[in-house]
Amino acid sequence: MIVQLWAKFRNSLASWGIWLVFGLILVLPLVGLSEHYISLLTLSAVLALAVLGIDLLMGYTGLLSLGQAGFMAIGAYTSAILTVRYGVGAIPALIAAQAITLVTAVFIGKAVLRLKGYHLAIATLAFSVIMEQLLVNLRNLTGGPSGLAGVPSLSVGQISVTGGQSLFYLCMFAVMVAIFLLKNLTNCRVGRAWQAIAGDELAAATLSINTDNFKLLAFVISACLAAFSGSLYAHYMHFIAPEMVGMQASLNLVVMTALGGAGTLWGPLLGVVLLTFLPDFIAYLQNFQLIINGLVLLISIVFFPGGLAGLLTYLYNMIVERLFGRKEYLNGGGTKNEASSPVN
Amino acid sequence: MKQALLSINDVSKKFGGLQAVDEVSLQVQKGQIKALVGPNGAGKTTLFNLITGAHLSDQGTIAFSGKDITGSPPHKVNEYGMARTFQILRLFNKLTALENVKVGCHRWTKVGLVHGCLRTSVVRREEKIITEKSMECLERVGLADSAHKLAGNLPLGKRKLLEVARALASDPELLLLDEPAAGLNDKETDELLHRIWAIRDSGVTVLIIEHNMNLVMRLSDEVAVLNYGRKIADGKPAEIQNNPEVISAYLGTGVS
Amino acid sequence: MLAVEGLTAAYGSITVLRDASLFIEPGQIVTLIGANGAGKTTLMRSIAGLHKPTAGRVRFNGEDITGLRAHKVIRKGLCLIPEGRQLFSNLSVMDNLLLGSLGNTKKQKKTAVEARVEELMTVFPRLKERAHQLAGTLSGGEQQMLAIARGLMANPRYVMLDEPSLGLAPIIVEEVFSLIQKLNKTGVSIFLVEQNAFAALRISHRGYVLENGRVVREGIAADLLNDEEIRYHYLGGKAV
Amino acid sequence: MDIFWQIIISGITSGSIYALVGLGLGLIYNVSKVINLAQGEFLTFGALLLVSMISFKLPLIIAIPIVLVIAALLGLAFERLAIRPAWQSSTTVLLITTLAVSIILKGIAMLIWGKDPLSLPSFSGEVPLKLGEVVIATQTFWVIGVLLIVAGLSWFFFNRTLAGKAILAVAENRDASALVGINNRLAVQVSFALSALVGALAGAVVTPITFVSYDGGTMIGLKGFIALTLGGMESIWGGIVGGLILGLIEALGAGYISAQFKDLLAFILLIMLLYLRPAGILGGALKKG
Repeated sequence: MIVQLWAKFRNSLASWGIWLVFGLILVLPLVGLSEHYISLLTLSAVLALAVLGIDLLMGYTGLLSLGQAGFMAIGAYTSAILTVRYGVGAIPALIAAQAITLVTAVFIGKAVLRLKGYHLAIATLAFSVIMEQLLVNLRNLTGGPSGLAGVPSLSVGQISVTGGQSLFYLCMFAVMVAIFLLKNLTNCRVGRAWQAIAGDELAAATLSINTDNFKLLAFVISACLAAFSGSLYAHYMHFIAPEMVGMQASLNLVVMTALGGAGTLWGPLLGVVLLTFLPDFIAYLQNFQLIINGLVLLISIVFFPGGLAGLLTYLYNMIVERLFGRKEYLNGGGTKNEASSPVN
Repeated sequence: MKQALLSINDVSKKFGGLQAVDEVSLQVQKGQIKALVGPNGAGKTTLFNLITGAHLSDQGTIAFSGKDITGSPPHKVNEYGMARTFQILRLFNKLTALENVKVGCHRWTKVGLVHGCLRTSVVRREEKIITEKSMECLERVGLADSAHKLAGNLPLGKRKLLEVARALASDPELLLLDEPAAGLNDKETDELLHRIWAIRDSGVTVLIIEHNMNLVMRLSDEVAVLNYGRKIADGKPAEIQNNPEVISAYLGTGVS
Repeated sequence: MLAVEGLTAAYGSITVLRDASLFIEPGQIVTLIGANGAGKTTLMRSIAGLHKPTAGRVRFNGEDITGLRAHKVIRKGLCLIPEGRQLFSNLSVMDNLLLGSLGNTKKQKKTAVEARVEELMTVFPRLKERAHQLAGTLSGGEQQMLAIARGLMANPRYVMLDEPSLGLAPIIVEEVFSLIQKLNKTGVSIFLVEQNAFAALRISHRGYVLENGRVVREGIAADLLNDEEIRYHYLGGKAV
Repeated sequence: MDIFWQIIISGITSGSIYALVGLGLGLIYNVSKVINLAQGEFLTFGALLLVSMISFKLPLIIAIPIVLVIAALLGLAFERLAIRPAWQSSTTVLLITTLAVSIILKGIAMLIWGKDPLSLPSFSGEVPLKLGEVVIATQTFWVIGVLLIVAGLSWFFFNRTLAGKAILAVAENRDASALVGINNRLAVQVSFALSALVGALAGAVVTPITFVSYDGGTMIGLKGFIALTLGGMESIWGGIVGGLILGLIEALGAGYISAQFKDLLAFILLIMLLYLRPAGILGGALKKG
């Protein structure tokens, strides 16, 4: 009886837990969290959108893309250029950014998705570098290496989201909507098709899944999320420069995703928050920051291929086992890492 | 003579210097169980790959239900109504058994991006049907109680059956099984025999590659034998058993 | 003597070999037959050190070599010629042979290696003609010969062959089998896995039947050869 | 015409560096199927270590061997501490593992040498050589010379020694190489050590030409990756061929089109090539050896 109740509770916890955490974060400003931390949380939320896009590619569809910041750049710069240089409103600019991203992503996706593994990684990384170079060199449009300053605050009609709490709530809302939509999507036919492609592309194809189309779909959605993140980023910083959305940023986004644990929607969010807050918490160790970042990543990826999400799931299962004296796994029958294919 | 469900005409495939399939013609009639046998390396799996579009043939045509499907990509072949299993298993190991079978339902389900994102009632209805259908397919192969285990963690016998269930979920007219009994013990093999019969009785035509001749002889209506990429015999099981060419292909020519 | 005691091997959570025991006495040819997926290849890979068994022992000339890695097993004088040849197809025939000499018990002098190459070239005259061709350009039969020759470069006392007749034309298969017999006459013990069961049993002293990872039959080759049961398993029914 | 030759020489110079980085990457990739995103850091370490050695007033002839030994040890430690624990993992995990190592190495470099770019005097004087109107810095000969020597030694190693052939054997088929008695683990270690050594050597000779700072390796590492992809990942020589081609194209683009867009050109070229001929220039035509 208790076990059954527990099982029920656990299942609902698994599906509602993430909203519970969001709820807790949402009340933080009300109980007096400092501006500084609110700002960091807002930044995490902005980056989380791009990271969710990578997770969709890397965790669900099994495609390693190192070019995500290239799409962030399209979003950020379209928003910045239209609002700063042409006085377009933030929302129309954001929509224009999405449209441009959509078209670009379809073209780039069609070109690079024929590639696999390392080739796909280098091709997408090349896209990111090309974007960065274009931003540096098209000075008249982008302001060159010194970037574009004076990006206005986000405004909807007459209501301006000037920053602080309002921007925080807006970005949190955006992330929650993204999570909601992605959660639904990954739990239906479309998401299963992606996971099937990640598992075994040929097998997926022999089950009627048009793998080219589904890979392109994931790529485009991922790009649009990144561009959205980029637009918000420009408005959040009021400033945008090439290296903020360059190759290094692409790599950082992948690091956040992998560190958090690709293939779960909540894991990568942990990665974002950790890598956004870590530099702040260990500011006095500034000189060691790169080393610490690298070590954290190395240890988590080597020893917990599931990232932080994998580690937490493991600990959770262990505690459940201790408390209730029985094996109980969220997915039944062992951890995911044990799965391996037989050869004979 | 009635039209064959699957009709292969003079199909050939060469890999480098190796003629893997050499001008093979083969018919599968609707409603029968046909077996494809032959020693290792005889080209049976290659033939499967040619039929299902995993490889392109060098020459020859393949027709399914009277329609020329030569050169169709794998996802089209499944849409036309053929589903297959693999000799070296290709399950989605990180998904549960049930989820694996649900992927198999892709062929006849429709939900797209918008509905999927919003989880509308259309999605919920379809998911309900998918889940029911998938559970039914798992039951048909006797895997209902493993539904929530990860595919990668199931023992070999169950994994083989899971691939069959996944293929069945796409509601195929023709099911291609690549060595389903390899690695099974006698009891499991016997069980498999009955399950394949049941699948045939439900209206699905079966083309099966199998090494276990004992199983093949009991199971199939017709047997075709490949050796060195060529078809050397095709007919009723009893005829095949007494065909001298087949015996020598199997037992080997005497070397003393 | 090569003895396998209660060997169990698995891939991930899937056990493919269960408590298998068998032995090969010096100077014998022993054949292991069984259906695809019965675990024959896994058994050989486990003995040769390519796969770590989960339980059981492998003893070679009295020494426990269980779990020893492959490059050390070959140095004990126990050689596996793997399924599908596994040649270095981008290297020349000669280079393949020279690399084979790395498996010798002791480091060989250059002259000794060259002498061994010469010796094998006389056994396999076609390899001599093609010594400087890339191994990948050889025909199937020549590749099998090269695979065997490469294995023999290490002067092994025991040779395991996994499906040496796979994909070869019948006339070449006969050649391979007579070669195995010749090799055996020079004192090399042979452990053979073959699809071509009857041809293999005909040249063997003893045989084993593997089913679902278990050894289900063993005996004198001639007895197995005349066994209705075996025919039954390989051709189905008793009609033959 | 003089401009043309000037461009060709500068292309070959930077191409030589890309070639050395690409060779190291290709060696590791072929033996262990890992793309090492920390390859550029080997170069940084080679350069910065040499700067320190020279500041201790060590002569080049002693300083460079010391740098190379340290680099080789670094490669070994890398393999042992990061790659081997992750050995069974997926491509993605291995790639991110090397990314993590590159971050750590950058952190260490920053800690030791600070953030400022450092440089060295040319090995054989600052007076450039003049051939007609073409001006050639003496360090250029060092760079090209090192590439020639490394390429020559590699050719000898892989074509004339059994150890080299054993490494090619491991690259082609790990089961078979173990069965003939090759210690695969040792081969992987050797490939990391050699690769780090070649990278550090490239760093050492390039320092007098450019400034090197703690994070300068990333871009060069990437260029090496492009070089390898251009030339063909499956060939030991792919990196060298691709590196020289990349250097020449960059120089020609910078000279005749626009200096601003030289990096752009390289990456666009890469995407086009991947689209048209994913196996690279050498792919299929000329394989390992």
